[in-house]
Amino acid sequence: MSLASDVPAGSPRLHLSKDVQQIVYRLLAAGLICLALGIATDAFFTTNNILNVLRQASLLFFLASGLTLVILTGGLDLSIGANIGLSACLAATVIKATGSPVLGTLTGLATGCAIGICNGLMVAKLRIPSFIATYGMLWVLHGITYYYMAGETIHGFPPGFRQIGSGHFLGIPIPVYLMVVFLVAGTIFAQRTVWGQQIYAIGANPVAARLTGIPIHRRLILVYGFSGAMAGVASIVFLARLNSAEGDIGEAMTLPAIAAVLIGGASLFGGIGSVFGTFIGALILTLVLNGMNLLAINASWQPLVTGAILVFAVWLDMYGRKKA
Amino acid sequence: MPAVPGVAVALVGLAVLFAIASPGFLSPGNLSNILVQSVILLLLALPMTLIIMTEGLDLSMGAVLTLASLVLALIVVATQSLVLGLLGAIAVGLVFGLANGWLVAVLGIPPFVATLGTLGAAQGLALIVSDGQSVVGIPRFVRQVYSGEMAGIPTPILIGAGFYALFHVLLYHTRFGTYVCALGGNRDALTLAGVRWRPLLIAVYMLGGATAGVAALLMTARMNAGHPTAAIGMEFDAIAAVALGGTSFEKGNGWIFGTLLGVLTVGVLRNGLNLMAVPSSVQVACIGALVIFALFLDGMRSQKS
Amino acid sequence: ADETIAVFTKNQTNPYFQTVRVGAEAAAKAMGAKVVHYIPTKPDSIPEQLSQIEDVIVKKPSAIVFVPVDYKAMVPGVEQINDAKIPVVNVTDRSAGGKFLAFVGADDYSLGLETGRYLLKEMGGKGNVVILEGVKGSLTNVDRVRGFNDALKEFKDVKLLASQPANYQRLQGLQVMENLMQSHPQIDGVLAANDAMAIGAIEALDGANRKAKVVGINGTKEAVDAIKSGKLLASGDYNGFLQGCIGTMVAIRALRKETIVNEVVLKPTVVNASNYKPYDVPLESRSCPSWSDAAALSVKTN
Amino acid sequence: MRAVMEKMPRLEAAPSAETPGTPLLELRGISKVFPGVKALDDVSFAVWPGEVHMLLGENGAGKSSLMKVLCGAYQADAGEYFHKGEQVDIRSPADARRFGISVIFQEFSLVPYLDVAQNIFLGREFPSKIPGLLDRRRLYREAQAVLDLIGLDVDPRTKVHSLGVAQQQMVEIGKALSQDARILVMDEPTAALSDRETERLFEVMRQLQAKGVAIIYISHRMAEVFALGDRITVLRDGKMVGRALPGETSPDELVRMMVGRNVDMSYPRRFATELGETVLEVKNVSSVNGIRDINLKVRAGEIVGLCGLVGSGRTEVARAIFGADAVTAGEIRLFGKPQTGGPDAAARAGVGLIPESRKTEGLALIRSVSDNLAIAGLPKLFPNMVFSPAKARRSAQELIQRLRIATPSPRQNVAVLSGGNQQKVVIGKWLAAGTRLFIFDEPTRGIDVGAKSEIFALIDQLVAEGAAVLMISSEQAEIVHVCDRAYVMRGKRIVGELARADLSEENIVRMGMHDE
Ligand SMILES: Nc1ncnc2c1ncn2[C@@H]1O[C@H](COP(=O)(O)OP(=O)(O)OP(=O)(O)O)[C@@H](O)[C@H]1O
Ligand SMILES: Nc1ncnc2c1ncn2[C@@H]1O[C@H](COP(=O)(O)OP(=O)(O)OP(=O)(O)O)[C@@H](O)[C@H]1O
Ligand SMILES: [Mg+2]
Ligand SMILES: [Mg+2]
Repeated sequence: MSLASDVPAGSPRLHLSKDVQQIVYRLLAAGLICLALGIATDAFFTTNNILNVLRQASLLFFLASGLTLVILTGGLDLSIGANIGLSACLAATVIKATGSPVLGTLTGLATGCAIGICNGLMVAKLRIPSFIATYGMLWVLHGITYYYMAGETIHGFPPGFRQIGSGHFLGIPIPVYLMVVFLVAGTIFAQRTVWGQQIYAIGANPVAARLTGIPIHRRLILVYGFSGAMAGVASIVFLARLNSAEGDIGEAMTLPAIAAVLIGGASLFGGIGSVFGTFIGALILTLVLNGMNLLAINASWQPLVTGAILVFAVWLDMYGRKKA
Repeated sequence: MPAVPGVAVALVGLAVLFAIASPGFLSPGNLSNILVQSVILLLLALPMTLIIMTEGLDLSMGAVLTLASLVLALIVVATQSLVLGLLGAIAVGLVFGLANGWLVAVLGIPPFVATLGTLGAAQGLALIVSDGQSVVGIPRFVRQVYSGEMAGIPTPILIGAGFYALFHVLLYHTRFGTYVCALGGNRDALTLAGVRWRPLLIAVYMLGGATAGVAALLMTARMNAGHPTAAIGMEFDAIAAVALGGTSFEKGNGWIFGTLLGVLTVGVLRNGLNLMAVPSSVQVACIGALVIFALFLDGMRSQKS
Repeated sequence: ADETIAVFTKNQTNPYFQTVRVGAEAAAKAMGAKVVHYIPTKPDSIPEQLSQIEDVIVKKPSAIVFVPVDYKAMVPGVEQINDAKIPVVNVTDRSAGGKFLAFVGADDYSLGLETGRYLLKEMGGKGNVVILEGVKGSLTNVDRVRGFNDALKEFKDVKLLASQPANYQRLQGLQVMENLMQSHPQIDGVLAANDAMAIGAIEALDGANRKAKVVGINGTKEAVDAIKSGKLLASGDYNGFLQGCIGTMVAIRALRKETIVNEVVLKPTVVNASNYKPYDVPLESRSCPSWSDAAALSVKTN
Repeated sequence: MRAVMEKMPRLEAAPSAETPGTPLLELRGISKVFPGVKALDDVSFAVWPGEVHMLLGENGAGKSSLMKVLCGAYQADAGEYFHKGEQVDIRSPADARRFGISVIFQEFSLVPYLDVAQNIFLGREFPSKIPGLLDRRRLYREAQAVLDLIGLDVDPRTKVHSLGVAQQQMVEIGKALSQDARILVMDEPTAALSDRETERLFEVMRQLQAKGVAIIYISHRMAEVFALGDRITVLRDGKMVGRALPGETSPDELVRMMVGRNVDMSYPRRFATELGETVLEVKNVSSVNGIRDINLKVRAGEIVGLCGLVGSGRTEVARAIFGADAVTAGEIRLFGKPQTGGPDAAARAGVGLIPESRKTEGLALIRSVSDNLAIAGLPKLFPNMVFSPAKARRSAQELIQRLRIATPSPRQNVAVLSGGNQQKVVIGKWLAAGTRLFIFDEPTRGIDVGAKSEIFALIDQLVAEGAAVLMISSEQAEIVHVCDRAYVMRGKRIVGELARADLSEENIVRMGMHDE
């Protein structure tokens, strides 16, 4: 049974605007940070800086958007960072060896996707808890990547390829377009397709979902495969932006990606969350880094400030949604 | 728990494998090595088991350990008193535990995010109090805590055994333990039984903090220094050991002996691979494969029943 | 001979340590010994390196070539090696305690100082600079940044705009640089505590069509390429290959009761457009110097 | 059911007058509003020592809410409490315990990974002589005593998550009984129980009553009302609509009070005369969950019952047919084709399973009524895979009306629906899925009398349209009334088949209980 205080209950009067309200409250947290930064430094509210923040958020968002679906099913994918590392290194090798960015891109995407599908198989078919399956996968991938790269880097890619990461179109960076595409596609997939609904249902109650005839194995494999493929996408944009691949490039991104999803309002227990929320989460994390750099906050203080803002942003979002 | 859990199979299998492959493995010295090396991780994994049983998570543990270790080092260097230093370290742990518990239980912030936030805070404070430098000049008697012996048994093993016993009793023989299980399994059941769950949940996180404080003593004694990045990321090892031991992330399904086995399995694996001089990149992959394998066994079993 | 040399390095991710390992292997191969590497699976992990020492002592290698993950925190580990009576050579970071056959290294402080000086000189002693720091709290970072700052003190007309952490990560180097460019319209120089961040910063500058002189540290292959193409001004190097070579040679010679040196402090080299040639050779095809050349670098000889 | 009732002596009604002195506990003017629902509206309610007070009402009438207010789990928006005539405050379950109130909740309040004994004594652990520690031997001793009292044959060290629904319900009962309560609230305690457990429970109730315990009893089973009740209170739409004494009223009158109109409780059926193709054929099937050599057949246009005692293996048969448990031997044919896949394959073939545990197996509690109703029918409703929330809500709206689900809106969170309405949602989700073979496992658990006959009418209509039904029910009366024929199970096997003509409660009991 549930006690009244713990149950989010909807009132019919607010229903029409409830979804909108949730978005508003989520944006509020990001908005407040923007406002504070805008007041603190003139450099913040410039077109350049906004585009800059968006472009920086895009990499994190690619990773986090795939992860959102995994978390919606009540799982977790800890291997995405390591996945980026291996996908990028293989893609880079192929580009170097064949001179063809297309082949390289395909390699990166395929590697990412294959790793994701392995995760999915382990979680769905072998029934290994996702935390462990992907944690194990993380180590396996690191091992392979370190062995393969032996501390070296691969760098120098064709300019055409590099457009994906550092090019502009109509003054707006290409990764930002890509981000919008994935934001829209991800939102439509999650909210407006049968598969998306089934993914929510699996996260909300896997037992009930199975007994409702949802093919949970296939959906789980799909979701992990998708998360892996998004890591592949991130690895390609990464290569294109940084013009270089090394084994540990993704390592520092796993935790922020999970954080972005959770700041975006998702629950680790599944069934709650949205791709748009994740976008806001990625934005908040990026804004915090941007702000600290703009204000040149002392390096020692940065983890502390980040932590405090994180907790505050999530609290605000939750508080707001409780009110809504 | 299944009759023979995967983690036990993995542990025994590895031990046999290494005993055959590497002559030094079964020497008393090496076995005591493995145990001693596992103690700090065990001290984090024990409370982590309880926290995970409440459907929680504590990502701040490694950073809190680090901060506590620095505070301990600073206090010991200043006062030459081990007791004061330890109290300081435990106090740091308790304060962070309280903060974690308060964020999770009272403000209702998801544990992952809440403790990620305090992780940042602890890491930042560690950098600030140490100015990014190691703290050295730790007196000899602190080192004794790690390298000393009692009745021929290394002190860390005694401490580890003591804490294991403590947590075992706490979980299975006290009210607190029963309630920990209920916190994850069905919080409403506690409320209906007239038990206030929020203070309990806070207590669980504080217990984690305090134990991290004790682990900080061992860590400081081991390094003979306080270091601002010493235990960063250790919480993930602890979480993995707990999961390896068969504790699940939902519904308060935990097993403290499994955690012990999980910690030992990781210890044996790393030690054995080092003895066999397996290259680091292959070691990394082996750790991953083992972790998957152990849980795969459990998965197979649960599929059958 | 059948000596086994255990080589301890800090991580598998930093190309610098790869050069140390390759150097050690080259030396061992030349002298007919065997090398086994011990690298923490988690980069720069103090507890892990301590555990590895304990595990290795069980195996009793002939000698150890040791790069401490942290020069202070690893002292108990060194003492354990001493207690086990295994000869050990200290490479790269000078350990704060323990007994060593020899120290072979270059210190991060002078590396930072020299590299910083070079950039500031090239800037004509004036302009605005930013520092990209490595992992806060890691020893290399502390010393390199201290070196940068001391170099800055020598050039009164150079203004330090910001000193921000990018954790030795390429992506963060890029992003932090992008952010810094937003609030600072004029940046003339970038002091990065490693090459990855330096190259990230260059990408950021390129992306914004801005120019600044950038220096990094480590003298990696990638940095040399960037120097060749004129994108990177210079990279400080303390020659990991040579350190690996000499450290291992000392260890083996000591085992064979040959003469050794007990202190080799390599002078940092600032690799730039005029002197990059020797660095442009693939690692595998480099070879260790002869013992007499190596001994000539020593500060004191036994 | 009826067999049990007849064996039982009529209880002595303790106080017989309309107002027999000071009540033990009295609630006055209780109101409770949830967003969109006025769950309780100025309700007054009183219990006297030694009586069994029946609380009746439709699904969603507010019975459970009233009890939660009574035990402090909910805070009333308005109202007063009187204990033995003195005004008191009950703000939390802890307060309620002090007044000797103990509750058997409709939704279980058990902790899955604690064992039976720990659950029974949760919050009341026994300290041992060593301070801080627990006396575990005493715990299991006392727990065994409680289990003996309620006649539950399980090891007190069993973790409750491994128990079936019925056993969990018994543990829940044991938990409440062990509290030395002076006021005992039982919210549909027998909904999950079969006759044997029910009988045992009634015995215990009689003993408690003799000791002067006041019992508040909520049930949708009319027979129980008259067999047990000393006094009746009826709620409708959150309001108190009537009080009655069992001797002075009739089932029809009570139902009229509850529903506000006449309801036919006889479940009329047009029994099948012509049957269609064989939709389900089970041949010599055994499954991982222990059922052995199961043979059965269901044809389009018929309702087939599956009866037996708790633990006889009915649920396992249902799960095996649906592909939820792996089959170890034998063959299952659905619509003529062998079924080898999992539940998804079965669902695609046109089978729907209404599981026995709505909370754990039937509903996504964090999602809305509309989401839950749509989930099984997604592929049918949206054949081109494009999901439209508006269309899903419209379809949900239809089902809400068809099944009379009491919810303020399709967007309401399903967790806050009343028990019976949740059950209707579980049934409803298959109606949108184009299902042709329904497997109902205790479909009417917790459903009120009015709704029950509506659901049976619905089933009748489905069958008339060519669907087939396999129905498991612990209420044998239902099976007898509704089924064309029935299989009886015992000890994980099918021990017999009863044709329509032989279908009677006696026959079922005789077959199912034989040589136990
Ligand atoms: N926590 C809550 N939040 C919102 N609405 C609630 C909550 N609890 C109950 N309700 C609503 O209050 C009404 C009364 O519910 P209650 O559970 O008391 O019904 P009931 O009489 O016990 O029905 P049933 O016989 O089906 O169990 C229902 O409409 C239900 O949806
Ligand atoms: N002989 C027994 N005594 C007690 N419990 C039993 C016995 N046999 C089975 N059980 C347990 O009873 C629970 C419910 O039984 P099961 O689901 O097999 O039968 P069922 O006929 O579907 O019963 P139900 O009336 O609950 O639907 C299961 O958890 C099972 O393990
Ligand atoms: Mg109810
Ligand atoms: Mg059943």
